[in-house]
Amino acid sequence: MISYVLIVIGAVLVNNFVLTRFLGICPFLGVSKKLGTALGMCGAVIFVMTAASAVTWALQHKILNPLGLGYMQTIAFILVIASFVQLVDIAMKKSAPKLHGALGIFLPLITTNCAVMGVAVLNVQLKYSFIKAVVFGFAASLGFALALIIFTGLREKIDRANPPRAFQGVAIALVTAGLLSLAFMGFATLVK
Amino acid sequence: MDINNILITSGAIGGVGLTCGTALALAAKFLAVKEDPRVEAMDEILPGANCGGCGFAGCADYAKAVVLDGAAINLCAPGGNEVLELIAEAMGQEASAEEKRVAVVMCAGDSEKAPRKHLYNGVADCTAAAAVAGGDKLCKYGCLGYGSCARVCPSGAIEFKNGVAIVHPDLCISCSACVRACPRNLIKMVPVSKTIHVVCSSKDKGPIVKKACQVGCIGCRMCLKLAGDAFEMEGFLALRNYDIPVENELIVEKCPGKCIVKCGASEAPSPEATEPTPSEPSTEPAEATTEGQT
Amino acid sequence: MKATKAKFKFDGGIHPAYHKELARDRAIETMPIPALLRVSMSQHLGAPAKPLVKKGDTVKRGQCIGEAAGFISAAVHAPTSGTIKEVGTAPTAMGTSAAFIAIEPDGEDAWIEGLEGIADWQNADTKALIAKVAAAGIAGMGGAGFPTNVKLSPPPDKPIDTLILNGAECEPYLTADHRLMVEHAEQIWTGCQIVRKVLGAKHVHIAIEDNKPEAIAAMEQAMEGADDDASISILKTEYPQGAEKQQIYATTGREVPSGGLPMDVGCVVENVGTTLAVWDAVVNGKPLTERVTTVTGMPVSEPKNVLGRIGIPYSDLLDFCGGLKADVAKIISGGPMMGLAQPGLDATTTKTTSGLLFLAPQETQTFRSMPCIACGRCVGACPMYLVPAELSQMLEAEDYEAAEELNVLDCIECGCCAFACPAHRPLVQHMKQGKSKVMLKRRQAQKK
Amino acid sequence: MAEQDTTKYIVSTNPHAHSGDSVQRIMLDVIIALIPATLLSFHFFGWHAVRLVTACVVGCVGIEVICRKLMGRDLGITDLSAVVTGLLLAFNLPPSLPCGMALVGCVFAIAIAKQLFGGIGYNPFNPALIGRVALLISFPVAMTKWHAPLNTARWAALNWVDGTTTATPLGAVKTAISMGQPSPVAWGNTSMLNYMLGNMSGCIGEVSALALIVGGLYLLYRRCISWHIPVAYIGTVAAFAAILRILQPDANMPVLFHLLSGGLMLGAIFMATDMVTSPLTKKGMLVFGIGCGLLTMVIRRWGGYPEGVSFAIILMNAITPLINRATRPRVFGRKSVRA
Repeated sequence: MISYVLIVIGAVLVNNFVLTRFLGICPFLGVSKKLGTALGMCGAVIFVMTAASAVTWALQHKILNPLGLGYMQTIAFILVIASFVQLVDIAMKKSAPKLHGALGIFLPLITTNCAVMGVAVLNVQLKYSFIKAVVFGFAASLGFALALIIFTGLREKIDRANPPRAFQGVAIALVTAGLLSLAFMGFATLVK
Repeated sequence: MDINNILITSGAIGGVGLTCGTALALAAKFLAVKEDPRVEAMDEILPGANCGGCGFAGCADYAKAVVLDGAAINLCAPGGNEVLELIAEAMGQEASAEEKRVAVVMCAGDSEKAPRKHLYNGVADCTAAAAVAGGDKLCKYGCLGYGSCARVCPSGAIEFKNGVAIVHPDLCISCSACVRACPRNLIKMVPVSKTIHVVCSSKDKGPIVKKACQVGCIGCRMCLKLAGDAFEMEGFLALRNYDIPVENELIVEKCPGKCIVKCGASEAPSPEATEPTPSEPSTEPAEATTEGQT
Repeated sequence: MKATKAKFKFDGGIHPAYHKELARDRAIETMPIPALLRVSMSQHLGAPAKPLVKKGDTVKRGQCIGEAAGFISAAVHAPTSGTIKEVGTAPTAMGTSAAFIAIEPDGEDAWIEGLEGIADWQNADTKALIAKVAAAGIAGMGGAGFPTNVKLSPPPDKPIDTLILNGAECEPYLTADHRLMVEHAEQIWTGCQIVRKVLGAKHVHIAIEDNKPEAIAAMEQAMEGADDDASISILKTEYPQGAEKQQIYATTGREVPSGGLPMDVGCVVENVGTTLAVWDAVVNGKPLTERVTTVTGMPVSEPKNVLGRIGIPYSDLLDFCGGLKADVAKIISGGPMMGLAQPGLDATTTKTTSGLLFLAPQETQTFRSMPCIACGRCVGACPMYLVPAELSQMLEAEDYEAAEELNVLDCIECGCCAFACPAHRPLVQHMKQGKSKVMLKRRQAQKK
Repeated sequence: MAEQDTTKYIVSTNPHAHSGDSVQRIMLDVIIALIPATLLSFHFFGWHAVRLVTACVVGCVGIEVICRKLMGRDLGITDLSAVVTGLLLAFNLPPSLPCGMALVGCVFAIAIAKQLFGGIGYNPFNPALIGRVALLISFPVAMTKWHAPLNTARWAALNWVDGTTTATPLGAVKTAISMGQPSPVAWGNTSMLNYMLGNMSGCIGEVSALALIVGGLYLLYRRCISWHIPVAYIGTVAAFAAILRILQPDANMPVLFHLLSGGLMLGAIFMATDMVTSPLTKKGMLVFGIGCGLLTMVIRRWGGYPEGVSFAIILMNAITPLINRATRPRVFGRKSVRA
């Protein structure tokens, strides 16, 4: 049990996907302007990352490994993840068209999102069992969600800030993300 | 290389792909949402400046309105005739070309010529200043100079010179955002080829205007006498009738109120257009939004 | 009758420097009629009155010269007898232009004939009493100027059980209401009972701040022998205890719902000056033609509580108080918290002019506002429990939707936030602008 | 009246009265409140404290001026906020840190954490803490080199730094606990008094709890801060420490040790209460203080750093906008917070 807790703390705080591993920066910057949209994105990412962890684990251990096709990992994973995101996209368009419009391009972008790919590959690298892999995928997406929600709050403040012209917009957002990442360094070695 | 390896690989990956594809196809069928492809096409045509000049909330909204609600097709001013033709083609309607209109500020009372009546201390915004004791300019029709129009201008065409707004016609994209922003309704959209304007909006009688501003219309009707139908009177204020060309340009020099000016397309309409290019960089009122005038 | 402490107290509020000592102990002085009176047709909330006279007409005091135009409007009466010099438009103390009627007094100050009071008001018909109030053109004299006859006719589905008499006078400097209570407590109490009868209100609370012991004593004496349902509530001295919603809460513990009116919680609040006018109108039959205005401030030679006719130019009012003895940086019509700064002394008094305040240069300066430092003082001060810091930043960024969501429309513009703001942000101005923009948006949405 | 020039009448929206407070006055009060701790830091660390305080204050003000000039905006240093940042940054540095490194901290604090966002009021994080954390991560060795405070003999000899370095109490305890050894810090009345006065190794300004509390009381008296954040922060740390102590008396230090050692007092009274980066409402301030306390203790107990105050406050700074959003008061006359 304790190992699951450590996985969660590790993935959410210590090795936060966004702020420590620097994965998934694109939706992190793109969808952090409004809290409502950010929450929708969090939901989508949590679903995609958890499900992708499960599916890619099964793919790796039940299809690729027995067949000796470990080298096809990247291609196979991309295939599965892309389909998954498409599925979420279609489902969301049907059930929550407003949110779909707000997420815009960023939803399909999860397809090529390094965070989803990263969690799938890390699962294999860290030799996690199926349950651990799913927990890790879920925790990693929680970490993404945490970073995104914190950043959305900050974003509303810095959008009303008054930076010099060269730093307006994404530039100052990146500086803020850097400072936030600095703050997350405090969690370093919380879990070894 | 073992042929089996290739077969297994392609079979496995193909199988996975097939499964995913089938799932997607099913989802697309059962969860399909109907959409009018023309809306998207229309969105592509529009410039995407989201200036709101058409009266809709951005280009996408206008695109929807044109395609679905049959809104007028000639509302996109920044797009000009080019976009109009494309929209007309897409909608199968006739395009009626119109001359480009640019914004002109109908006030030339700068800080030297039009005095202030009190010391305004508050938000540097025209609407806000106008709401406190009726605005701080002695002339109750004149430009307050707090830059509300410049802040809404999407193309940076409005400059403040000596406390009065000036629109640069070649930068103006005809969106009318400034017209809506001005609390004193000083900005008018006029055909770009017309260069002679009455730059005063004061409806007051002559003596009051004279006291409040050195370049105000005193209602002497001189312009009507000299240039005939190109001008008309509304109470004590001369207005330019842009449908009729000004034949006698002498009026620019003869106007006793010095409020009739001529300015070319590349020049800003200033009574003394001595400096076609501003000597100082355009002010950035956005940075001074809350600074009081001290 | 013994006064008791109010049971409740709203959160927030501020303690400005009151400076009431300048005019507190000055008995009300009657000002002679000046050479010209300019009576505005827009002296109340709602539609301006419609002028009934034209240039050259002669009028008598109390003659109706402007009739109420619409449901929420009030009639305007000639403040003295004389000749109409001009009917035109001019800027009012509010900064907006409105129609006015200039009267050159003939010096006789003759009342129009046929004005009769209802001496036996106890047994009079409610409708007749309301008609008297309407005919007298009474509008709330505390500052907002809501037509009193409208207030006295609540719809039948809103029963009124409590009448609150507002004698808080929480604005610094102003002492007009205080003097009225000290000198005319009897009449105020009678007026109050008339209003109570009209409304059918069981309870009456006279709300007075505890920095006016004399007024409390005078009211206690006037109300000797009053029934048990009438009481004097002593409020803690704090701005804005006189604000309608805050006062209803302080005296009854009821919260007026957002966007609602006092009658939604069964209350009506009347200013003490208004009840005095009601007494005058009902008992003596006299229309509202004069009011008490506090002329005060450090630079004023003799601060006074002036009983003057409606329509006196501010410059004459100042001259009556001996003019200025020091430099003036700001002229305010009303009190320093909610009054309107004047660009000069051209405006004239109206039914709502509670004070004319002059501030010296050392008391007021131009401020350069700084960015919000999020100290939270405005949040602590706001009596409506808003977050002015966030609102003003949203409004500065012209994000009206967000501001609407944060209830900008609930702002009462009392000025507590801007008073407390160390960064000197023009918070009230942001709010005012935001409110008008949001209202405009709502009206447009309704049209569609 | 006629001769009066109306153009000099000020016209503005109501209110026309003001409390008389200004940002400058608040900053001045903070500076006054920091004086006792500054003097004690001079006493305990001598020349090095003087050197660091001067370098940081001059550095911060100088960098602020340079930034404002580069940005083409008015200087605005009269609000004194850069002086406060400089003082607080200096307070968070170990005595032997070279001035050059301190200046790097100033650049991070003023240029990156404050002026890039537009100056005072716009910065999402406490500038001084960003400066400190950036230094801690950039120069981990120099930033964790501690010296015992001066004693009379060394004062007399003007021996500012003795060759030996000592660990901070928190650092020593952490090392010992992680190695499974008994606590190296004896805890008694003498040591408590020493901790209270500041006679221990640590950052130059954080050691004397007493001086910091005196400053805090002054700020409370001047209403520059409210009690909510310091009390919630210190209270949470105390409660957390007490629970740990009860559960595992061997592996955890007493409550007072946690309160008096490290940067808790400095953080709780001066850094967490920074107006710009802390919540607006009283309720939000309590949440903020509790969050700071929890994070501080989590990092102290389980984290990689012996002290977690800086990180805890910056992390809470980051969620301040969310706290503000969640703790908006119920509007008068409304049942719920939202419309």
